[in-house]
Amino acid sequence: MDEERKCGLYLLIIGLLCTFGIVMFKGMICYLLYVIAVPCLLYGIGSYLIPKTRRKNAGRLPFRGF
Amino acid sequence: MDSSIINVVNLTIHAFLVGSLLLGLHRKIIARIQGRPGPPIIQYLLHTIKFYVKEITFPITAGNPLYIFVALLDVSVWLTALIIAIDLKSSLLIIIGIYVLQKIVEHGCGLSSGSPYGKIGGVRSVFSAAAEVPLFAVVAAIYLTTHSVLISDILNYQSIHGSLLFKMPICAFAFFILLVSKAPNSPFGIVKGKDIVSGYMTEHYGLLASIIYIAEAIAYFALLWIFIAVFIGPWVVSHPLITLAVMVGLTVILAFVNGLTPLLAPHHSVMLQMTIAGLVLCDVLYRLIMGG
Amino acid sequence: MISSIIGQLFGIVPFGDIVFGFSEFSIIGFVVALIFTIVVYLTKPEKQLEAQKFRVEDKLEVVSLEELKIRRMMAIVCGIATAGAMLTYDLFDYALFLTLVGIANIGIVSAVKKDWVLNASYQYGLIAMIATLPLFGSAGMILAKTGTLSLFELPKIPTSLLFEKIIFAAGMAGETGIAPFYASKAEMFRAPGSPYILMIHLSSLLLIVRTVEILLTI
Amino acid sequence: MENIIYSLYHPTMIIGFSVGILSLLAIGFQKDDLHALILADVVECAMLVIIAGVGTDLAEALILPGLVVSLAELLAVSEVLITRKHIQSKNHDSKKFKLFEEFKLPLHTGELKYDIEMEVLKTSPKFFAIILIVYGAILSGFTGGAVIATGLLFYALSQRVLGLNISDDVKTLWEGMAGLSGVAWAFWIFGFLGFFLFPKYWLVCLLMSGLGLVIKVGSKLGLVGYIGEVK
Repeated sequence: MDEERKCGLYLLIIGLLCTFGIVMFKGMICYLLYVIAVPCLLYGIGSYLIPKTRRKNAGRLPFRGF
Repeated sequence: MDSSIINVVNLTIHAFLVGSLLLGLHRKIIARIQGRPGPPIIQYLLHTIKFYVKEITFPITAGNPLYIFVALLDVSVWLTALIIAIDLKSSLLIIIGIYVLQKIVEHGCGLSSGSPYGKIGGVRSVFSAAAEVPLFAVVAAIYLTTHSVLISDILNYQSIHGSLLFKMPICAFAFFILLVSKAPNSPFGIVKGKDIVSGYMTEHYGLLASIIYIAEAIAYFALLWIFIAVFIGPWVVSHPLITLAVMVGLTVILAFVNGLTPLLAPHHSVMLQMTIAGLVLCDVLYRLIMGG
Repeated sequence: MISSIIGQLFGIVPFGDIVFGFSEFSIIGFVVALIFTIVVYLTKPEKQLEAQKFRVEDKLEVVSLEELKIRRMMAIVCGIATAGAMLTYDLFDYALFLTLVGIANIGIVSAVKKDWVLNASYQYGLIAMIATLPLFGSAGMILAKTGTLSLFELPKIPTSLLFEKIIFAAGMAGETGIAPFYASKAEMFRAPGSPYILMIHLSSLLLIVRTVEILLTI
Repeated sequence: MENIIYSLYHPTMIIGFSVGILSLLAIGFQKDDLHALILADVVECAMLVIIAGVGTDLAEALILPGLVVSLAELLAVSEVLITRKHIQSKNHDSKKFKLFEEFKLPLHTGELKYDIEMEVLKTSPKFFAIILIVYGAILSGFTGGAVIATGLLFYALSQRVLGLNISDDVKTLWEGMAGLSGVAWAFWIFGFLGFFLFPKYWLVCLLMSGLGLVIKVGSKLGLVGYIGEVK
């Protein structure tokens, strides 16, 4: 598993836990969990939709001489 | 589960769609001003969806997990703004805090990638923060007039005394400058100027760029809503269709302003914003001395 | 009175003299500062690509381990001080936290072995030292005028504190290095090591917002 | 009692702020880094003055944290200054100047930089030293001892800068005086005790303790100048 998907997995777990929390709790804490859950789920789901990188030198910035 | 959360989910999707379409409209109008046909209005939405399924790799120069975290923070920040402003109608001061966090996101995005262009974008975002944050002296003037900074209280005040736009034109102008700064292609947009490729977003591509696009659509909607609610009045925000119409009108104005002005040099931009902030401060002092 | 500015007040935690209060505003600030502190602790510093004079290639700059450790510690101190400043409801305490953040900001960049960065942090340090006079001075004058420093008691006292407020704002501007004093701090942001530099920026911006809240309250 | 505190409040404020503003002016004129740092510390002292103007127990409790914070800031900034100077000195390999370098004689440095053959360099240290010692003897007591020691130090240091050794006669005399200082110490103690035991003879006791103290302090402090000579 490459690093992008590993991060995605962690964030997906956090996002799902927060979603679970939103269902369980009531009041202010729901808003807080919602704010955390949405971006985590966005990245977590997205990281499994994106294709594997086809670059030769992954991670190298396309800059002069580097 | 709280039923209010369902409202918030509705609101988020609404904000994202409306914000994306307005940004598309903004781009279209600028293209027409420049004599081009321009992309379709849904282009911004298409961009967001297209980038969402594009590959990413972490640059080896990047500082992880800050590199991902700032992009996600951008979404969190503007979701918080939506909840605080539109759903809870709470303190305007928290909105300032959120706007300040937006600056942190720009700075962090730029610096965490290690790219020289991103670094310049990040440093410029620090510059512009120094000038844009004083613009929030507006809040002090509002407090002196309405004796509260809670958005619900401000709406109540306006329903009794009429809209604040005519009572404090200087403050409305200063807040409008904030809107101009946040809109794309703006004269104050030194952070994302084309002279530094894409500024802070240079190294955030693919999925991360898509997430930032989502956040910006929500941000555009939230800022327009706050401007309308604080300065125009409760009768506009009470009905979604009227709100939408006023937002379209504001977008047209913003597009004309941004389409007809060149990008300022960083120090000119900062100086101009500081001058306007100075005007607001004079206004605040005047209100203080005259006893609000 | 207070709740018209900071939203709902949830509770007060008195530690003897030092009173911590939890409101909508302070909780958001506290959580943000804490989350950033954790992220800064986890993040490794980025490697910067620097353009060079008279050369075609870019130079890759790597932060060494010993430089990293002390800076990370100072960044964490800065984060904790910021979180504390968000919660405290005592004016003098707040001023102390402000100064602590200033010291931590100097500490974050002082380990960088670059001439211009050190020069900028030295200039900033001078401004921060000078700014303690208006900051603590106005706190002292408010104490002399009203007899209390508690932010819950101050709004109830019907005395005009305009002069003290202006001095306090000037002290805050110097300590956090915003617009008029900005020239002293700008070069600090070019130092390598983004998470720590981010902490400088975050702490000063959060403190500005908190100061606005305090000045509106009292 | 309270009236005093009330009446002192406004003068204290004025003094605090004027000290602050004056040192800011001074920083404006003074471009040297170290001087700017010291003057900034003066501003912090003015801050303490203003807090002290409150004049209650709480003010005392506030001064201590204020002092600690300002000291921490001073330490941090001076550390930054030191690191910067260190880096600069590594970069430029700048020339270091020693004290009185331009007055050094060729027999000391080995090269004749300035053509100096001044009578006054040899005679004036002795003259100054004698004047200081005589004046110190007249003053007597602790202050007199310090003045004598200054004279001796001045003599020893200037001899060393000139590259000359102190003559053996003077050294012997010096050691004798240092030996005497133990006796002088006893004189001082007895004179001090005599104050309480025989109040009638106070003048004798005063002279005795003054004389004892002047010899003790003068000889002991003067020994500092002698350190470099010991092989």
